[in-house]
Amino acid sequence: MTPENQAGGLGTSASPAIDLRDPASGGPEDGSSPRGVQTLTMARALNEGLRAALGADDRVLLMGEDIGTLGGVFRVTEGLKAEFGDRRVLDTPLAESGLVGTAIGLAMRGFRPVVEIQFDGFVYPAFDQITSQLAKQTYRHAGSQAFPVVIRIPYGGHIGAVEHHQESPEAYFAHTPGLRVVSPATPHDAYWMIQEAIAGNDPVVFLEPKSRYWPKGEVDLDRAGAGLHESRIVRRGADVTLIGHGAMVATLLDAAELAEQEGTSAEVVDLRSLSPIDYGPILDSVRRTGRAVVVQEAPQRVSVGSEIAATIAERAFYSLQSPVLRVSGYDTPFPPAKLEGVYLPDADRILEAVDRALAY
Amino acid sequence: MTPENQAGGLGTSASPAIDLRDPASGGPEDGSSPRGVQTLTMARALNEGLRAALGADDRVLLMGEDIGTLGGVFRVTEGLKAEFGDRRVLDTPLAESGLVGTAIGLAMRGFRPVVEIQFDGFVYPAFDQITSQLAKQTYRHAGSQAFPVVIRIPYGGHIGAVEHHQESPEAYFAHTPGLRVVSPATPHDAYWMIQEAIAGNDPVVFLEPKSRYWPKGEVDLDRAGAGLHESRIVRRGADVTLIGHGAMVATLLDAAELAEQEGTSAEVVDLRSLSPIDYGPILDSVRRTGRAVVVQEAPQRVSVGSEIAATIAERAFYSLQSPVLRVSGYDTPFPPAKLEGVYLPDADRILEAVDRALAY
Amino acid sequence: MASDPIRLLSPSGELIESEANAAWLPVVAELSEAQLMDFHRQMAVIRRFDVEAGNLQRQGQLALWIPSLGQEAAQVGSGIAARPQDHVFPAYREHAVARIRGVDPMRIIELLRGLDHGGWDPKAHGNFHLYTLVIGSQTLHATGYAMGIAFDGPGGDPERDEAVLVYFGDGATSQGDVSESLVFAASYQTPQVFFLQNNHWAISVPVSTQSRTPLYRRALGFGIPSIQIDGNDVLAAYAVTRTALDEARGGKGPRFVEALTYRMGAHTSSDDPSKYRDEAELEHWIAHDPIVRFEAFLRARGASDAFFAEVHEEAEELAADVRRRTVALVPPPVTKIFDHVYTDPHPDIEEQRAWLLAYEASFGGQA
Amino acid sequence: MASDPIRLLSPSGELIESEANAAWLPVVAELSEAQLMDFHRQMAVIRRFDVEAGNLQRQGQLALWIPSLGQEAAQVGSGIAARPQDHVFPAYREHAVARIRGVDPMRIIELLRGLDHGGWDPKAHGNFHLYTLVIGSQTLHATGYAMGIAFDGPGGDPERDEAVLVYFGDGATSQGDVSESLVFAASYQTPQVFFLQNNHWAISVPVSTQSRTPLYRRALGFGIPSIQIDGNDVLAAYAVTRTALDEARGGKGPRFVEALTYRMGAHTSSDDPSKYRDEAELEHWIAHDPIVRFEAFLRARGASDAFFAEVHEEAEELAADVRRRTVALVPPPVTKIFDHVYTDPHPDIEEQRAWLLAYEASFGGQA
Ligand SMILES: Cc1ncc(C[n+]2csc(CCOP(=O)(O)OP(=O)(O)O)c2C)c(N)n1
Ligand SMILES: Cc1ncc(C[n+]2csc(CCOP(=O)(O)OP(=O)(O)O)c2C)c(N)n1
Ligand SMILES: [Mg+2]
Ligand SMILES: [Mg+2]
Repeated sequence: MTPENQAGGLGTSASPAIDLRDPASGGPEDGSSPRGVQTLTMARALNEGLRAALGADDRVLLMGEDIGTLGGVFRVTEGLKAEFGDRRVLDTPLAESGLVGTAIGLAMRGFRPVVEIQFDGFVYPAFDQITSQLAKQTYRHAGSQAFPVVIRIPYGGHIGAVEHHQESPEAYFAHTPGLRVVSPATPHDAYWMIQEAIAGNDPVVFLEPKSRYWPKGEVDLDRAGAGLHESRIVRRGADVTLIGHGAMVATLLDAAELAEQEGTSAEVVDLRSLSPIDYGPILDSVRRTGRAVVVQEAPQRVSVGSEIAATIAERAFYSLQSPVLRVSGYDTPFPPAKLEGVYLPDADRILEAVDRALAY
Repeated sequence: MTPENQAGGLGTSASPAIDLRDPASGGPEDGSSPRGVQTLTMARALNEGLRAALGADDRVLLMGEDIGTLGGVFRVTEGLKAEFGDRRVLDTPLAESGLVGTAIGLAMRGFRPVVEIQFDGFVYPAFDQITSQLAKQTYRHAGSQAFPVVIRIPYGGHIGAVEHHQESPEAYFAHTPGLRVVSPATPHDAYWMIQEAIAGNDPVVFLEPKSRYWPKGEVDLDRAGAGLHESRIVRRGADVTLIGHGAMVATLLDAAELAEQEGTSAEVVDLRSLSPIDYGPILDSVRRTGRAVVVQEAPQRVSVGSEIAATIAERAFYSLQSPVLRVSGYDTPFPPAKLEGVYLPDADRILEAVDRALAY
Repeated sequence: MASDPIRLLSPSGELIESEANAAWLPVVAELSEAQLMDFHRQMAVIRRFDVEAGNLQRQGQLALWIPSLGQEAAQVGSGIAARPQDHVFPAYREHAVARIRGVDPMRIIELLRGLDHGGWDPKAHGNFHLYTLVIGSQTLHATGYAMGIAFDGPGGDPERDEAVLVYFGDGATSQGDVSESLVFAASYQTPQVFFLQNNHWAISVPVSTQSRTPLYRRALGFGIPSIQIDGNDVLAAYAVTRTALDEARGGKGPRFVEALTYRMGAHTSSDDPSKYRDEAELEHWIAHDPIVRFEAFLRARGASDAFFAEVHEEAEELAADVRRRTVALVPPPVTKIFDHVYTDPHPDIEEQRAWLLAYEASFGGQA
Repeated sequence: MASDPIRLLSPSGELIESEANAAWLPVVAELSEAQLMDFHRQMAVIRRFDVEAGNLQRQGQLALWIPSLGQEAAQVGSGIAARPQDHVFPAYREHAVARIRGVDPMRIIELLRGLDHGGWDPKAHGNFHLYTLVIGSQTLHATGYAMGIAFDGPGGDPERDEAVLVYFGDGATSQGDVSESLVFAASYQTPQVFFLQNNHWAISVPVSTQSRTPLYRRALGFGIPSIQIDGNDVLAAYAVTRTALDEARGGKGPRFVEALTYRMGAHTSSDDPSKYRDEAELEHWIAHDPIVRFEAFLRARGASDAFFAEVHEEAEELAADVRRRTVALVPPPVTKIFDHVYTDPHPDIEEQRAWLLAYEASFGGQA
């Protein structure tokens, strides 16, 4: 496995076979006339979700650098300024703390700002406003007002970009009380989760797996199927539970496919929400399989993966037949792009962990 | 247990009975004439450690808000500006990002800046400069220069202060590759660890448990006894291993004392270093006791405690007779001061966890 | 560009009817005698409150006290200048403004006793927002709020158009957030007045460390009209802030006011200013006491001993009332820890709340 | 305060020997013919490099390219103005300055191919520091470095005294870090020149969103002398930066230069400027091409076709060499991930490195 042959693996799972809809269900959740299922990229699904949110509530505002005229560097907000005007879709000055700080003030005025941070690595200048201000405002105000601010962050690797453009900062936010943190893995979830995040009354850090912006997937425009903070078993299996979020879900499904060929039956859980974490499906699965591997792109120390491993080990203590193993980015800065294939967990590294787990 | 009767418990363990010196040893480590053992507060021990570092290397600089003329709001830098001048001990403008950012530039010039952040809750404006700049500079420079910058942060609760003055931000830094994170629990360690942090060649986040600034303890001025990144068993026991750092170490020793009275023998590990974590003594202990409780003031989700619990559960899998339990601050913002006694782990809450562990 | 700060009252309390003051004198002339007397009342009462709170802190009733001693004119003049519909974003020392906007001083007492982190509802308290302790961060909230006013549409009626008034200190000007708020305010031409109380110190650090040029100039570099005033002159603080707010409302963009004043007390009750500043400096400013100056002005206009006695009485009553209510405060219930971490229900919070309740119950009657 | 930007060369390339330019003309007059010709050489060669790198990116050889097209005069004039002992802190577009200071352009190629994050040793490369991608953050590093120069003692000899030159863009001026660097620079009176390349755009956002007042004024508000120049005039860029650096060195404090220029290409190879800017605007600036202007100046002074042909040749050779060396680049060893995370040994890194090596070995010859 060299960086070169790794790189080729990135596009392998264009559209994992996740069943979006609850088979028991009929038409749209709100009783309106059905709009059906469309095949969309995640970028487009987000665009549609944002459009729907802007249309549904005129207090929803989009703010960010280059999100208006340009439509965002990933084109997620394409066309929205033209449609809703420059008082609903704001190209702001270049200052992330200012962006989040003014979004807080706008929320005080009753707006529902949706802030785009252009890339994961540029969220840190806003860290005080996010963790010391936004996250704590509801508490500080003793609930006299809500702070429905969504921070959209394209995050993660696999796009071969320069420094600061491929990071996975979720641990910082999932550690912070007062924030909610979610991450869709599919166009369907992206479409629904962004709307739910905006409609909710709390600050949400919304992590978009940027390498999944382009693969297409089916989006059921009529029903979400799962709540914003629910985790989901997306593949059934009996021998080991694989757990991850964002772009890693497709990688886990690839790994499960490969494991199948080797005779191992792997169950896959898409976390969807990193704060809070919905342990129901996770513990249910681990109690059946007895083994778990938690996978993430972020560095391993003090990570969301650490939290999940600790919690499974605590709550499924008697069910575990092997320790919960973690496969993560290494505890180094995100490396130069030519090495991202080595750095990021891939199906091979996941299978290596599965083998270790099974060997106990 | 109400907030009122909690408050009284804060001063109970003025000087835990930790044996500082290796009994097998003779004089000072560097062969100079012995200076003996003094009884100092941690604030004073840090002051002496900083004085020694300033004296030993004229590239060492102290920078911060109010650290010069005033001597710091905790008086840790008292007298140092008078002794070393205002080009070695700088009262800077009020801007934490500026403070850390200029420290990076000074390090590029060959200085060894020691930056004081006035309180834990004020480190976030510097977050980008700490995690995206300072932590990554050595990597970015491919080692052509070192970045020996120490960030001193008085941290933690127990002092009854207003918002932002009692937080425990260690998870953010322990998650960040490129940083080292340490926290002394005693005046002796404070004296030595600050000097080692300054003498090392990497960025160090140095967390000073502010509620321990005033209790006195013995400081052996001749020998450190343990390396900067070593954890230490500070009390021997057989039934359960209690693990913590900073101000929690005294609380753990109190809890162990109480447990003893109830017939439970608790071993106590002082982590000392949170990144890297020295798992040798921890795993050694847990393999003997079969049970572990990890204690911290920080919120629990995605914390250093999560990391330690996950790692113990992984590496001591066959030794554990009960799940690793965590006792932490709740996953809420740090509450108003009158409720800190409820929020912060105390001996009672630790004993409750010990009881649960023993009940498995 | 470097001109003298605007001053309408001489240090000895005479109205300065100069050419330079032509723009401001009419604003003052509109004030009724009763309004002028209220300036004094607000200043004197808050000073008495400040002293009482300091005493309560020394007696262990408060965790901390943050005195506003010496800054009463800057605060009262600007605070009264704001119209009812305006939104006010304080730092943490604006006790006089809080009271003027209708916040019960007990809310500040409760905050500094450690009972809450603020917790009043700005909408129900004169649009006076919460104290903010992370230096400078409130300036962005204020600017965002003001952007919202602008987005909600221009007005045209100064009696109803809203504006924002945001307070911060000389130390705060160094923070990136304050500069970014000037950027956003200028970019969106927000209806907003930045009110800088330059009290010459940021704890132990003199203003000369933050800036070697007068701070009002800072805003000019961001394209924001700016003016420096004698902040110990309550009439200048009133007239200039009133004018600036009225200029800002209705889409004419932000304004900046630097009020030169002095913190005569300690930074907080934890501070010992004798460590870093001269007796002489303090003496100078004691000689420029804003309340003394305005009292001289009122007396020259005929205000009676009876009036000052009545204000004194009111101040004493407030102090006594605050003391009474402070010592009667009870600790919050332990589960308050979990209240309002989120607005929508949250499973982790519910779980931890339930755990704590069960744990407390396990101590039986003790909890 | 609002004066015309300093311009020494008219758009058609004539030297403007006006009263207003009296301070700068002597600085230019000191330049030898060979030095003037080098200005052209540097501009023309870097433009050819830029084009080649753009091609390499389109052919999949680079992950990204960041063009400097159009900004050559601002960069070459200021870059040559720095003395050898000076330290230069770039943003990420200063390819011309990098080359002038002795950085092999291949280092920039390697960075944008994804082989490293920079990794050159500034001390061994003309004190040219690493590219910094987090907008504005380098301004604080530069100021810290300049504080260090000041702390190391005043000098007195301009031939040896060090100064710092830091580059940033119009978008960067909105970042808190840039404002804080102005605060620290003014406070410590650092020997430092802030060099703002106002290329009118921050990706798709026009400079008018960042500021409604000319950006050079920003520095005045922090007490830093500031000047605006025609950044497409290489002589103005040289003369003003040279003077500012010499004024700054030896303890006279920071200076600020705003160079008005234009990014004629895309923001990066990922960008499509047709989405946000007019053809007409681009046409205007193409008519003000800095290289064309200076070529006219040199030709009027008698520079020969042979000279321009020789420069053309040199540029072509560099381009060919860069292409050759780029396609020959090999991927780094996998364990480079772990190199230099820390300077001192670190157990987690050692453990993970060992794990990766064993893991790679488990694939046998494949690794
Ligand atoms: C971000 C941040 N850093 C440091 C502090 C600690 N601190 C509290 S007040 C203060 C000085 C503030 O000075 P200034 O802005 O002039 O306001 P003043 O207290 O004089 O009213 C400092 C450094 C803080 N509260 N927030
Ligand atoms: C903190 C941060 N936020 C956002 C970005 C993304 N970004 C890269 S370049 C750029 C525009 C910079 O504009 P300017 O400072 O004018 O420099 P120019 O690119 O025009 O040379 C942006 C927004 C970034 N690199 N860093
Ligand atoms: Mg002040
Ligand atoms: Mg630009």
